[in-house]
Parts: sequence; structure tokens; C-alpha cells
Amino acid sequence: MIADRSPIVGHAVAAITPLALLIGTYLLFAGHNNPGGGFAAGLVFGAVLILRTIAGVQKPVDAPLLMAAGLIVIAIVTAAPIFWGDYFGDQAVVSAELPILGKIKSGSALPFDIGVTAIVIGLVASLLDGLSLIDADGDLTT
Amino acid sequence: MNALVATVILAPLLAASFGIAVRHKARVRDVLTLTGLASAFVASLGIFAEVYRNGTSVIRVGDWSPELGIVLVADTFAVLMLPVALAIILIVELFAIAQRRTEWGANPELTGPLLGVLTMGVSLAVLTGDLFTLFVAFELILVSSYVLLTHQGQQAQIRSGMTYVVMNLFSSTLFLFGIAFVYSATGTVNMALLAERIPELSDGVRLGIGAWFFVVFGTKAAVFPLFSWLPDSYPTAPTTITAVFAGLLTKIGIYAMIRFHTLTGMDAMGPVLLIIAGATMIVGALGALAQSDVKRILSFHIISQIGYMLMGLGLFSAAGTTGAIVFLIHHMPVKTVLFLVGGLIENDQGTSNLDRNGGLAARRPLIAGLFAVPALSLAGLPPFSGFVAKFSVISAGIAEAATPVVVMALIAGALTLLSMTKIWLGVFWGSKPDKSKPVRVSAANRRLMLGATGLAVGLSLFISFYAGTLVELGERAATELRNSDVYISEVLR
Amino acid sequence: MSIALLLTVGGLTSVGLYLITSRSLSRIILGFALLGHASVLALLMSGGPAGRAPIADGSGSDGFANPLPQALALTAIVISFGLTLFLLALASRQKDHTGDDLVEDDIEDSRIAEVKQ
Amino acid sequence: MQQVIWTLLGAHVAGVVLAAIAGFRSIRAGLAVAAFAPTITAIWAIWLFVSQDGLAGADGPPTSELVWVEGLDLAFRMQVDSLALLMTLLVSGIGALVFIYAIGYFAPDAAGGATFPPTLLAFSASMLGLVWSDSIWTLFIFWEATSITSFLLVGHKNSDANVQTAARRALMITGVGGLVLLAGLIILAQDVGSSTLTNLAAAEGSRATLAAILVMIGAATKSAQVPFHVWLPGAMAAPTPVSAYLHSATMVKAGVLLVAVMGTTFADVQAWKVLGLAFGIASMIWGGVGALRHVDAKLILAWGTISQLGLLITLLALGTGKAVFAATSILFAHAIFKAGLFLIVGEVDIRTGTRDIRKLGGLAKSMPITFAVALLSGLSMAGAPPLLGFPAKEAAIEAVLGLSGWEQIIGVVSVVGGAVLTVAYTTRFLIGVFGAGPDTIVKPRRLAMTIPAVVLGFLSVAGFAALGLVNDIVRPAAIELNAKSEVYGLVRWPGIKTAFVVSMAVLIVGFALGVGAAARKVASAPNATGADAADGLIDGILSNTPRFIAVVQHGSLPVYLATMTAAVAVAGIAFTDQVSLSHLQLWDTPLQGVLAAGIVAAAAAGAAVRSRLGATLTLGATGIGMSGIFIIHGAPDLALTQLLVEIIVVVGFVLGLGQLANQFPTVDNAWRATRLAVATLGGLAVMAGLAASSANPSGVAPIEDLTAGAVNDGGGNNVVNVILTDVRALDTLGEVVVLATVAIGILALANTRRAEA
Repeated sequence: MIADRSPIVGHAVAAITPLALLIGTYLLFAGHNNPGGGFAAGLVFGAVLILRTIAGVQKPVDAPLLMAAGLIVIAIVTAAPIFWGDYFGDQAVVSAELPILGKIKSGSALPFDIGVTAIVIGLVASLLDGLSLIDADGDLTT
Repeated sequence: MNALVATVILAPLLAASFGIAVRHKARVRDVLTLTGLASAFVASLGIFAEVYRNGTSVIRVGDWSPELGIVLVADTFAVLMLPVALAIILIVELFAIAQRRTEWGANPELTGPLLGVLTMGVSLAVLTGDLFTLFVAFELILVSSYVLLTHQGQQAQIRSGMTYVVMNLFSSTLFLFGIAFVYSATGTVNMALLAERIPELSDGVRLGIGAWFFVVFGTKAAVFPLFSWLPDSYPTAPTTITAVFAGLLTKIGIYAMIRFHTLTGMDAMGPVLLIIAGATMIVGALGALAQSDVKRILSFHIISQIGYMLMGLGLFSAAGTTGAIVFLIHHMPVKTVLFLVGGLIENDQGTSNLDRNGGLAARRPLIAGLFAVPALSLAGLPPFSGFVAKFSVISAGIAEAATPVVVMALIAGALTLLSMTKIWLGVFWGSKPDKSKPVRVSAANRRLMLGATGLAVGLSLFISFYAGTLVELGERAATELRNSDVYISEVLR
Repeated sequence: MSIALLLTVGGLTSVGLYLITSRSLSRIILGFALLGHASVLALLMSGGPAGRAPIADGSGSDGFANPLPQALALTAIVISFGLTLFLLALASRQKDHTGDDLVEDDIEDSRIAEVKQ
Repeated sequence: MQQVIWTLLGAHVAGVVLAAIAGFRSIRAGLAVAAFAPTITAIWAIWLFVSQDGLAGADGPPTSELVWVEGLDLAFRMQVDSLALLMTLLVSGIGALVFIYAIGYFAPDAAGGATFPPTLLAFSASMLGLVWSDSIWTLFIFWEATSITSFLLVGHKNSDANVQTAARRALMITGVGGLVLLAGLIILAQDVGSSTLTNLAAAEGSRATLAAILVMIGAATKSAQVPFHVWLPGAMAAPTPVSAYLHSATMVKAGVLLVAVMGTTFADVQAWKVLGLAFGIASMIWGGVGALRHVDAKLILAWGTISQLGLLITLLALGTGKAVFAATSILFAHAIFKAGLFLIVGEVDIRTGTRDIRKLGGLAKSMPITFAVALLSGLSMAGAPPLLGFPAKEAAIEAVLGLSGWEQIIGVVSVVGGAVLTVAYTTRFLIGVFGAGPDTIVKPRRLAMTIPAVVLGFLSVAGFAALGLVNDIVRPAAIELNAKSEVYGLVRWPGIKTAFVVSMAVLIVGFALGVGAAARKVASAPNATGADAADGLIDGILSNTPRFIAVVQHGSLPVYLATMTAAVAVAGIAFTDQVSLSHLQLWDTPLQGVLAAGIVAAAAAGAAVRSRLGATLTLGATGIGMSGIFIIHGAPDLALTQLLVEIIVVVGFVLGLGQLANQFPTVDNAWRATRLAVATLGGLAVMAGLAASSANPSGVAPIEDLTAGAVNDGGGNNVVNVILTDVRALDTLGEVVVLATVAIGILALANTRRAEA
């Protein structure tokens, strides 16, 4: 564990975590009107996850479960319109006034994007495992 | 209709997602995946009935106009393909459940969910009226096949998996380039608009696009000379996986090719296609003869048979397209069941190598019977669907006076028969030379496997029995494809 | 259409092809990354010339870069990203088996080729 | 009447199932069950023949149709006309006798009970379907079915490798013949515009010639005509009931039947007659010679069958009314006496343990009933009075005498020559099996084997005695084939005419030749040169395909990729046709040019460096360059995503490949030039495609509509993002499923690693 050997790294990682999370969240919500979106957000969150896991600040996450949840959300959002007679894949749009971000018009595109985010995080998380960086106990091998 | 189409695409996805979530609870997972696949199949039957009665149905996903968004088009060709494809996946999943309860390598819990993803891809590929969505659907099919092929992590699988993945990845890259060409030439990826705009392009660009997509789809379909990846990779996968690959994947390539090349009026490519078709048939058949393993022989047969479908397409006549479609539909269950029987042979004899096999007809006449029906059908013998398929393609060829390719088709037919006798003599006749250990299978699982194989044989016989309806629908599909005006007006209405 | 971009696509494709015809899977992955760039760029070019970012600000869509190819390209980037990661995992697994990440010839084909001799 | 046809075929199908079930108990039970369907069919046929309002009744012959594939004109169209009735009598009558015989032939505990009886019955059903068919497609379907069932029956004792080879040879020759026939029939049907056999229009022209040749070849393979005859002696590896039934009385007649029914259609096609005569005469003579050379009694009969089939084809090819009539008569007589003789050989084989005429002796005394039957059937085969074979052979000789010109010369010489040979090998057969020799030990008689043979032997006598009845069977059939046959009939005593003199001379010369041949001790059976050649061809194909396939299938990924690239390069050539370059400009902005150069340079560096880390860094550089291009192009989303993706990929590379050696292996240097060429080709093809396709677009992208739609319906200002999450949400859905699946795959691979550890 890097964090065990070098507490500074651990602290540094812990310190940048909120900032990165903030950036990710901004990308997620801003995406509909400005550059960004669920995928970009997912990559940022995923990068944070890699950093934290390698640094030993946290245990690896259960990627399959995260991705399954994301997929289910997306599938339901896509399928939902058929229940009120629209073509499936139709998006419901609502407007809302939010602090900082200002007026956003969003709707079912948001849960859709959140689902995307979850899946991307899951993928990045699985990478640690796939490159044999995690041993049988779920700990980092380095 | 909307709900039915949503079901064939999303039910398998939901099943796969839930299956992943509960992947370590075998029974729940199996029930979930089976339910998902079965409801997709039932929905596909509903779509079939709807289109059979009322003609082509167009779904605007998200209610965007076809110029902007994605449309799904359920026309006759699509609804012929869809139920058969989904039935095959369902049957294979049944077989897989039985097999992995007995002997299965690592990660047995993933087969069901991965087949769910595959199903979603197949449904999407068959129904889409959008070239880019077709690309995404291909990726879905391919990525699930990559994982299905390699998920047990054995050395042979990784080795062949690399070949398989790299080949297909390259062809996907070419697909993207092709989309770029098409979009830059026409400003759209909607197939109805493409059917309108591609014929207006200059000959060079039109044929360039046609040839380019021929390479893209031809690689997936394993036509000569782009077939080599197939026999290297298919046989290394577990039998069930190979069965679904063999039954579906190359066929999706041919499906896309038939759709794309007829809709966009690539008739000028006919002669080239016929030459390639002839070479594909012969090389596939000769390749099959050279092998000494059941699964490899069967893998080469896929190639040979693809040649017949290509021949039907390459004739660019109504009868030829009909023949290609009939061949395509007939071939899916036949090929699947042959690989499933290959699995039964492997279980029973401990090997699928011909040199170490023999005498199975006497010991297990039922397996011999399950093999004989699709084998005869594949060799194009009556009264099975394979005869109707071969008959329609060859008589279309004779009607167009395409003598060389007809001769090739007949020679390939003879070679196919010979390679079938090779399996028959090697596996079912004679006596077993060595004592390779059979796989231990419980009675219940054996019954389930035999039952699943029997279902697939039944499907094939069903198609044989209703070959008249199949040809009728094939003609209808061919007419729709060849008169793209109808397709265009249906989609853009 | 910009010749500079055209040459970039051609160059990336060529180098990518050169790399994927190599035996080392890590080189092949690099090659696919370059081919991915090339295809994404090709998609982007297919939509027409460069322009304003297609973010509506109330001033109409004049001068917008075509947004559709961008969306297609994004999808393509994401998919090729995923598959690159998968290839990495395969390479890593191949290393477990053989100690290196070389793509080998098919055993059965080689056996049949030997029969020929 | 329509129901009768389906009922009888249905009875056969049901019989197949029931025989399989009963056969699990014992083979004899299976055979007994299987005998039922042929028996009732034979009784029905006899009733139809006897009853006054049978075929000639008000309803006409029983017909029936079941459409299978309407669009292709594939239908099960049946009609039991006079010819079909004649064949039904043979197929089902002899079939029933053979089933009874087989009960005696097989030991009670013989293996294959569940397979042999149903397969034999399936053959019987196929043969029945074939002779009843009134559509060329129905005929073809059952034709192929008889090939398959024959293959299975020949291979009954498949633990013997020779049996397997023989079965394969038979299947391949008849199977290839079937394909040739299929092509011929398709041409014919397209030419005459119909597939109904009754009143099939006459074909003419070059396509008709081709069709005639193909059909004749197909028929020749099935009817074992030289040079396709090589499968028939091999097929004697089958159990004797099979040989008696398939390879003498019924299946081999399928080709003859086809030539017969196609006779009027191809009457004006010269090639039809020439080819038919060539096959027929060659087979008649060579078959007769073959029968004189063999020492296995069963093979003598098999070669005799080839000769007789040759005679039939010759007569039918000649095509005159008299010749067709003679052919029909011989067809009928031959089935009866040849089946009887086969049954006798089988009995001899079972009771003495050998079929070698050198080892057999004294059987005339030890097997008197069998000998009597053999004598009757044999003399009928030789064409001696007072047996059915005699008037039939008379008719044949008269038919060729009645010809004129070169046809007469060829006809007379060959038919007389064939007849002499027939008498000779019959004599040799009878002397060899039943004459003097080492006394053979004989096992007790089995009644089930004796009775069918006795019945068939008796029929040869009874047929002569009740020649009027035979005439009633044969004549209508011949008239159906050729209306001119009407004036002919079989005569018991022709009087001292040329034909009679010739036929007596034939008997005397043939007998002398036969006695001489019997006296000449043959050391061993002749080499099966023809069969060896056929097997050699098949084995040659099998053993040479690896050589061929190794050229196209070398298992090497780089070669596969190079092939694909070459293929797209061909497409690239198409693009360069009529290409215009006027729409190209140097760059959108100079910065774009700089970035482009940087990207290509970085990429090239990545290909050149030998260190893995270095290559990874160049990858990062190209990615950043790409982001720059995207920004210039007005695609900030792409730029952002590209940058993030690049970070993860580079990190992945560093982490994942950290365990690999620092340097790339050097295995690739061998064919660098080829790779460079391939790479250049691919790059050029893509450039050609892009440049050509953008030159004259046939449509424009609806940017304005898309923007308006995004803002109004999608509720977002970032058009690209609205496209991704709304307009083309389905693509995005697919894309993330791809990602999730990739993740699952990566985790699965990791799992297997852990499982190994």
C-alpha cells in the first residue's frame, strides 16, 4: 500500500478527491448545455477511483454491481415512455432553477447520463483488476 | 409494436443486467436470463405476426424524424431473421445451463448475461434502419462474442481470441471509415435516405462504398479471402458458444450485406460477388475436407455455405435474393444444431477428433439421428430445408445463366456431402480406437442437453415443413429490398 | 476538405496498420489507438469543415460545425476506448500463459501445413 | 383414391417408427413389423390391377398432390398410372418378400435391430414415392432419399473399414449423380415451363441438349452404368436382403425409370440417344465380362445386373415402340428372377458360410429346393423357354432386328453379344454354385429364407404360363412411355422367325461359353480397378486438401490483416475513378496544419521506437494532438473526452504492461517491407475514399433542424450532448453496454488468473 509507506501521498490523494468529485459532478450536470456529459464525468470519477485505490485510501469497488445498476437505470429510462404511449427512447424534459448551474432544462436525459457515469466508473474500476493489480483478497498487489 | 420492439431490445439487456447483479446465485440468474431471452423471443413472434399482416412497421426511437434520429424498421426480411435468431440463442442458453452444471471452465456465471448482450445486439442489428446504429449493434455482438470466446481464459482461447478480436476490431475500424465515406457523400446515415442518395452518386464513389462495405460485412460473414479468422477461433470456444457463433454471427454479416447492397442498388458488383461466392464455396468445402476435428470441419462448412448466400445476392435478381434469404434463414438452426451435436459427441466420446472417435451410431442412435437431420439438410438433401435453399439459389443461378458459379455450387455440394460422410464414418461408424474419457453428465443434464438439441432440430424441421411459407416470405422480402422506393416511403412517411 | 486533415488520417492509418501487422499485442494495441484516431478524424471530416462549437447560444446555427459526426465520433471513441482496455487485459493474460504478449499462429493450421511437407 | 396414396405412405412412415421401437427388442421383431406396410401396398396394387375399374376407371389413375414450396413449384405430386403400378408390384411385392426373407437371414440376436428394419422400410417408402411421382421434383426428392437410405443399408456392417469405403463410394457416386441430375432437371423445367411428368413437353435446342446430357449422366450413376458402375459391386457388402432388394430389383431401376419417362421429352435430342447407347452398350458388355471373371457368387450376380441395366438403357435410348416395350418387359422379368437369385445366394452364404464358387460343391443334392428355384430363375435370366425371361428377351431381339441403318447394326451386335454373355455367366453361376466340387457342409434350412425365393422362382414359371396377365401389366406401362408400343405384346411361341433362331443360337453359344468359363479355374478375383480408382479419387481429394488449404489458411494474424487491407485497397481503386480534387484546401487554419504534422510525427515515432514506455508516451502525444484538432474543429466535447480517455489508456498501458520487457521483441523485422507496403496501401485507400466521397455529395446534413430540435425538444443547448442522450440515445445505450461487457470480460480474465494462482 502506497499510503502505508508514504502518508503524504495518501493525504494528497485524499485532499484532491473532493475537488475531482466536484469537477466530475459539474461535467455530469453541465453536459446538456456545455461540453461535458456522463461519459466525461465517469472518466473523471474513474480516475479518482484508480488514484485512491492505488494509493490504498480505499478498497476496490464492486464494479459489476455498479454497472448492472447503471444499465438497469438506462434501460428503464429508455423503456419508460412506452407506458405513456410514446415511442421508446423518448425523453421527458423538465426545467428547474438550480444554484450555481443556473436554469437547467433537463429530464430523463439526466438519469440516463447518470447511468452512463456509473458504467464508466465500473469499467475503469475493473481495469485495476484486469491488469492483475488486485489479488484474491481484493487488495492491491503492489 | 413499439412495446414489442422495445422488448426485443431491452428485455435481454435487463435480463443481462440483473443476471450480472445476482451472478453468483445460479438458479435465480438462470431463471432471469431465460425469462429475458424468452420474452424477447415471444415479442419477436409478435413483431412477425404484426408485419406479416400489416406490412413494414417503422419505430422512431425517441420520436425523432428519420432525417435526425434513429429509426427501427421491421420489414419482412427483419422479421424473418429475428425470431429464428432469438430462438437459437434461447436454445443455446438452455444447452449451456445443462452443460455448465456439469463441466464448464472458469466463470460459468457469465454465459447467460453475455448471451443477453448478444441478443440485444442481434435484435438491434436486425431491426435498425440506421447505418451507425448497425455499427453499434455489431459492436455489441462482437464484444459479447470476444468475452464469450475468452472468458474461460485458457491458453488456446486467449491465442485464438487475440486473432479473433484483432481481426474484428480492424473490420470495425473499416466500418467507421465506411460510415465516414457514406456520411460525407450523402449527409445521412439513415438507410432509407441512403437508398435514395447513394444511387445518385458517381459510379466511382458508389462502387467504392459498395466494395468497402463488402469488405466490412464480408469479414464478419467470412467470405473468401477474408474468412481465415473463423476456423482459427470458433473451435476453441466451448461448444455452446461456438454453436451460437456459428448459427448467428456470420449470418448477421450476410444479413447486413444483403440489406445494404440491395437497398443501395449495388447491382454492378454482381459479377465480382459471384466470383467471390464461388471461391468461398469451394475453399470452405475443401477446407472442411482437410480437417480431422468435427468442430473444425463444421467451421469450414460455415464458410462454404456463406458462399451460397453470397451467390444468391450476387445474382441481383428477385429469385437470387429470395434464394439468399431462404438460405440464410435455413442455415441458422442447422448450423447451431450441428455444433450442439458436436458438443454431445464431445461429451460422450471425450473428444471431437475424428481419429479418436467411432461407433457412436450403435451406442447412441439418438445422437446419430440428431446429427443426421441437420447434416443432410446442410448437404442440401431433400426433404429438408437445405434442399429448398440450395434449390432456390441454384435455379436462380441457372435462370440467370451464371454457369460458372452454378458449377462451383454443385461441386461444393458434392464436397460437402463428402465431408459429411467423413464425420459420419469417423464418429458414428466403426469402433472407437481409444478410451478417451467421456465427460461425466448427470441424467437430468443429459436430458436437458438432448432436449435443447432436439428443440433446435425441431426448429430446423419446422422450417423445412413450412419452406413454402419461407420462400413466399423470402420473395416478399426480396421484393421489398429490391424496390427500395417502398422502403424509402415507408420509413420517411 | 482540409488536405492537412486528409494526410493526418492517411498517416495515422498507415502507421496504425504497420503496427497492427506486428506480432506484439502491445504494438497492436498502439496501432488500434492510432487507427481509432484516424477513424474518428475521418468521421469528423465527413461532417464538413471546421466551425463553431455546436452549442446553441440563441444566435442560430450559422457557422456551426456539424454536430452529428461529433456525436458519432464520440460513440466511436468510447467504444474503441473500451476495446483497447480489453486488448490490454488480453495481452496481460497472454503474458501469463506465454511470458510475452506475442500473437501466435494457429496450432491446427500449422499442423495441417506441416502435413503438406 | 387420393387418400389411399397418403394412407399407404403414411403406413410406411408409421411403420418406420414402429419398426424402430420393435427393433430395440430384436431385429426379427422389427423386420416383422416393417413387413406390414409393403404387404398391404402390394395387396392394394394387385387389387387395383385385378379390379375392373382400377386405372382405367372413370376417375382415371389415382392422383394426389401436396404442395410443399409453391414459389419454387416443389410439390409432392403423385399419380399411380400403369407404369407406377408395375413398379409398385415390384417394389412392394418383392419388398414384402425381402422382409420375410430377412427374418430368416438375420440371427435372432443380430445387432442393429433398431436401425436396420426402419432404414430398409424407409428405403421402401422412398422407392414407392419415386415410382409414384408425377413431378420431376417429387421424383428427385425420393431419388435422393433412396441414395441416403442405400448408404445406410450398405454400411450396415460398418465395423469393417471396407464396408465403410464401399458405402462412401456408393453415396458419393450416386450423390454427385444426383447433383448433376438436379442441374439437368432445373434446366429442363425452366425450358419447358413445367415440372409435371405426365405429358411433359418435348425439349429442344442447346439448353435441352445440356439438360439431356445431365439427366442421362444422373440416371447412369444411379443405374450403375459404365463407368459409374464401380459402386455397385462394392455395395454387395450390404446384407443380402439389401442387395436383392435395392441393388437388383428396385433402386438401380430408378435410373432406368428416369430414362424411360424422359424418353419422349428428349426424343428429338440427338445427344440423349448417343449418350444412352454409349452407357448402355458399354455396361451390357463390360458387365457381362465382369460376371464371367468373378468367383464370388454375389458379385457374379451384381455384374450381371450391370449388364442387364445396360440392356435396358440401350433399349430405352433406342426409343422405338418395340424397344420400349421390350425394355418394360425385361424390367419386370429381371426384377423377379434377379431378386430370386440374390435370395438364393444369401441362403447359400448363410447355410454354407461362403459364396466362393470354388469352395462350393454338391449343393444340387444337399440343397435341392434351392437348386430348383435357382434353375428356374437362372434359366429365366438366360432367356430360355418356358420361363418369363424368354419372351422378354425375344421382344428385345426383335426390337433391334426391326431397326434400320447403323442403329440396327449396333443394336443387334450389342444385344446379341450381351445376351450371349448373359447365358454364359448364368451357366457358370449355376455350375459354380450347384455343380460338382468339394462337398460343402450345409446348415439346416430356414423356412423364412426359402419361401420368398420359392415364390419368386415360381413367378418366373407362372409368368410364362399366364403370359396374358403379364401382358396386361407390361403393355399399358409401355404404352404410357411410348404410344407406338400399343401394337406389341409378349408371345409364348413366336414360331420359327429370325428372332427365335437368333435367340436359340444365343442360348447354345452362351451355354458353351459358360461351361468353358466354369471349367476354367480362376485363381483369384480380378482387381477392382475401377472401384480403386474411385476410392483413389476420393482419398486423393481428402489427402490433398490439406496441401491446398495450407496455402489459404496459414493461421497467421498479420497475413489475415494484410489480406483485408489489400481488399479495401481494391475498394480504394474504385474511389479514384472520376475523382475531383477541387474541393480540397490546404487546411482550415494553419494551426490545424501544425497539429496535423505533429500528430503524424508522433505516431511515426511511436512505430519506430523500440521501448514500450517510449511508444506509450508517443501515444499520449498523438492523443493530445487530436484533442487540439478537435478544439479547432469546433468539437469541445470530443476534445475533453479524448483527453480523459488518453489519460486512462496511458495509465493502463503503464500499469498493465509494466511487467513486460522494456523493449519490443524483434520478431517483426522479417517482413517489414511487406508491412510497410500494406500500411501505405491502406492509408492511401482511406484517403482516396474520403477525398472522393466528399467531392460531390448527394445530400446535405440537416444541421439547422438538428440544432432547433436539440434546443426545443431535447431541452439542451449542447447539441452534441442532446444527440447522445436523446436523439441517438439508442446508440449511447449500445455503447455503454459495450463498455459494461468489456468490463465483465476484463474481470473474467482476472478471475481465471486468480483461479490458476
